[in-house]
Amino acid sequence: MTDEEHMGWQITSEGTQRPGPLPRGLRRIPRGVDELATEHLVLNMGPQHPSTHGVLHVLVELDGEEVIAAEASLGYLHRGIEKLAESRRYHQVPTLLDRADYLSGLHTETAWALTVEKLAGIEVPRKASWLRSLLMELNRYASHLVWIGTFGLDAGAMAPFLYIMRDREMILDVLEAITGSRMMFNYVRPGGVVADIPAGIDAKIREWLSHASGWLDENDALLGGNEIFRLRMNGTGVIDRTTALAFGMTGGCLRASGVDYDLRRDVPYCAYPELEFEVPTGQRGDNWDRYVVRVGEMRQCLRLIRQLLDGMPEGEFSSKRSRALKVPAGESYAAVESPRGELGIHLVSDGGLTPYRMRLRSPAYFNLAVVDEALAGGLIADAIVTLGSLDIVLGEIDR
Amino acid sequence: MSTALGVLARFGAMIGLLLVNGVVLIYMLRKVLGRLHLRIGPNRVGPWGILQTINDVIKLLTKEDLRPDSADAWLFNIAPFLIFVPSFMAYIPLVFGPTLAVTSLDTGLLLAFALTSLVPLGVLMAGWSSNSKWSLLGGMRAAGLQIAYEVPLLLSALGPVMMAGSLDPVKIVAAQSGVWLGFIPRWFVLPQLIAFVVYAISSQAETQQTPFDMSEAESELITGFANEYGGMRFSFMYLAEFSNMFVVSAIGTMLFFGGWQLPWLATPAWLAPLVFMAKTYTGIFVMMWARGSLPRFRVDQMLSFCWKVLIPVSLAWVVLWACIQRLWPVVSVAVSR
Amino acid sequence: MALDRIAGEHSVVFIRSEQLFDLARANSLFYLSFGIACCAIEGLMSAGGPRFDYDRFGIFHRGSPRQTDVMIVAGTVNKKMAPVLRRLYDQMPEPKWVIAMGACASTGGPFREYPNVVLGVDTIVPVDIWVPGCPPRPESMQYAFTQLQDKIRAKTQERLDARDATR
Amino acid sequence: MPATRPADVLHACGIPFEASTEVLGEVVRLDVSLIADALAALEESGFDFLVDLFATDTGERLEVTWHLRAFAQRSDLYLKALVDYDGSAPSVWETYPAALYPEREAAELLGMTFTGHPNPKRLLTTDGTEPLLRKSVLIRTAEEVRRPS
Repeated sequence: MTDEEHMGWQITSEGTQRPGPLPRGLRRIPRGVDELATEHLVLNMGPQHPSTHGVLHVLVELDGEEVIAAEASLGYLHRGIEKLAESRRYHQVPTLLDRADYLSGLHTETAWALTVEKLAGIEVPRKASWLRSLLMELNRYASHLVWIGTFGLDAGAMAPFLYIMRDREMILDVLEAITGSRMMFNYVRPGGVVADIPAGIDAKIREWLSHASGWLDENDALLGGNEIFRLRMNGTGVIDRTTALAFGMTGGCLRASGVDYDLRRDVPYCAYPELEFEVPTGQRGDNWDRYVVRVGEMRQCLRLIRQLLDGMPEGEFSSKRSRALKVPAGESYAAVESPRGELGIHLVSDGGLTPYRMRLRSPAYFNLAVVDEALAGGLIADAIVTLGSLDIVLGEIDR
Repeated sequence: MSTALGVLARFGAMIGLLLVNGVVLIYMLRKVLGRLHLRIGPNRVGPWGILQTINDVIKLLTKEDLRPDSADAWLFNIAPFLIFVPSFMAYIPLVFGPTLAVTSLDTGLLLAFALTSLVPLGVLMAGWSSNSKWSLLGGMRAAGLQIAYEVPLLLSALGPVMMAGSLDPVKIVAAQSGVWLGFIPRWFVLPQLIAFVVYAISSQAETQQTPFDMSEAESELITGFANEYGGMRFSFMYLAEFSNMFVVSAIGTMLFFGGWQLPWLATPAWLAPLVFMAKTYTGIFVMMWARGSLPRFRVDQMLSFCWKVLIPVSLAWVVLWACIQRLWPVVSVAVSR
Repeated sequence: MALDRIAGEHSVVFIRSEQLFDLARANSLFYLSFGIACCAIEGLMSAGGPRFDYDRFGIFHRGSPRQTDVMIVAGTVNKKMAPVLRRLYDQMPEPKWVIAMGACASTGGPFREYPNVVLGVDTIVPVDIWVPGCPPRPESMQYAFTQLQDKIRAKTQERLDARDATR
Repeated sequence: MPATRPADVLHACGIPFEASTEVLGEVVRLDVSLIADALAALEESGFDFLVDLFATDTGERLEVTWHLRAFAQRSDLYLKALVDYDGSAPSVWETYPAALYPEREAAELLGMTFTGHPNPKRLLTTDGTEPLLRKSVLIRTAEEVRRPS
């Protein structure tokens, strides 16, 4: 059997079948036993494995240490956010959405608010938009920090994981002072935000900013400056441009593959049209590029936070609206650039007090689909690192 | 009769040292890692948390003794001891002071290396008998890597051995007394710098510390070969890991840093063990430092680094040093004329 | 230990030795690093980090269930996860404890109405400590651990009471 | 303004459809049997990115939505088709591999099938779970979630 013929084989619940020529972006699909009839080791990675970032279950087929095929199995955290949203009022839905992407709740909240505002035609005060942007950037930084830490942990380095905690705790203090919670903010509502920023928080953020870029350089030196880390990252987990687009990847993963696309710049929302920032991109789409792109994004984050603090307008933080928000029948879609990519919410309303259908377009869900492609061909150690580099959050994948 | 008693007493002292060492080292690791990672480390149990490890040991010893149903019972039970015993026996040739050693052997160094090289066997056995895929991968990695890294470890020890002209640790340490040119301590680390670097790297790999902790790569294989072990058996494996660290660091001290001797000064007999321990613990601290800060190599990178870099370098160094040592008298005579 | 079989369950030797062991167990709680959802970020990651530092109390994480004493159920458990959770619990050696962290693990939390979600992990494994909050702050988890330590230490008094009751 | 309008592309292929511009954006409604051809044609014309795929229970039938994006023109397009309960829609994974996961998800959560899917297993739930996102499947009531005290 030639390799081309062979590539078509795969395992399905019904048995083995041959689907014909492979479509664009696919190199191989899961298969059973190779032509030499060597028995492969099928390994269940997770759930309960520290480095699979939650409860992701990946079936990998190993030949020695080499990954022959991989298949992700989801659903260990499927808790019906989309279904439950149908029984919640419009201002109650963010409670669920916070828990979907638990590392960057403010992005999901904002996406929800934008969607509802679009359909209901609610105007948002300028200050509310700026506050949303400020908090989203803080949250993005916190989320990327966790990513750097866990990525280091995946690569075997313990220090960055604990070093990032000092920034993160400071950011969480700021977010707690503004929103009242460390993680589940419930701060952004359709029409604006829940409360104004308290007095003195500006100074607190600036104090953190004075440390942040030095600490980021330190973390970057610890990981990116390390020869071993570079050896591990360069050329592993390559996701080329075609594959990335074919699998619907967005965010840092897509930009690392060389597609210059950022919703903040290309489909502007909130305060972003008025802000200056760059969009870092990579070329090869390997783990190193994803690392560089994310660190570059963090530097842009700091730049944005400075601009947002300096230019924060005066005025109302929320438009007047009734508690029982009614949204006219229809559909709308709005998306924000979350730390993981395009986080969109598709809302179907029938004019009632609760949404008729809410669909969360979760970026990590689409980014994860590529594992079947990206893991094959590498070693098991690469597989762990590649999975880590995708920055998945199971809460929003399983919903 | 008295010799038998003496041997027994020495063995007892050795076991005591081993246990105390293990306990202290685990405590030290947690404190050092804590401090490296901006934390405090254990501080609640006893003053400064020094009783923490004792608590851990008591707890582990009184845990339920679990064995997976599908495990190979005999091998599973014996593997922890096969890991533990060699690392314990490797204490025999260590020289703690001018007259302080369990026993003096002409080929003590050889014995120590031979014993530490038995450890991969136990690791492989543990990985295989657990009948778990993760353990098996960990065991296989350990077997492949530890055997590979033993070669540069041994080769790098040859330089000091040639300088001292003996495999007896007592003689190697004795050869490092005094000074060169009036002020440089006669420690072999200076002329043997390349050998020392090779020794440091391969001993880090031999003891399975980050960046070479392939066989128990936390993020890849959970705890690797020790995956299915809990309670007492796990504590033996854990203790063996730290005992190994102590042994390689102690051998490094003897080979390169003058053993129990203070630089420039004559060392009183009562101070010698303390000096030796201080040097060894400094070495262990450096190992822990690396463990706390470096990322991990990939398994193939680590193997190619060993076979393509470390072994050629150490081989070349052995040959070069042999030439230097052979030619030096001729050259020095020629120069003095 | 087989001491209770030799000396009897109410003997001083047994009770006092168990007291020592309980003291050791209370001070050396290794937890299974088993994060399911949001709570894992607070209860396992932040809490192990520099500001909260569980390690001070001798509380440390291990990856393999064979080497752990405490399982922190940090997140929503659904019907697909439940068998995994039970299996991990069964793999832990005795004595073992379970902390149900957060509203989801205790009752199903904000997701309890969804038919796929398990209504509290006590339907799957026996729970020793419940921690309220969504998610609980790391401080709450530290309090939970000190409560668990008290619970373990209180075993001796229970044994003494049981002995007095038989007299 | 897109270089090639989706309406022109579909006309050229002779596919009957209904186009409208809503709050959502450009929406094209067509028969489910034509979806595979329509998507193939649109992919050729520059809609190279599948943003999302999901289904909604309208109360009588299921409405499947394909959300496409043309990166070059920065324009979005929504394709909608109605499917009967337990009916089937063609799988578009050969045109858009991104559809592999969402198709499995829609199939299990709304009780339909995607014909030609290479791996038609359940994605999120265990075997035997009813299609949870259907309106006929109710969430637990307050009595059901109450814990015995």
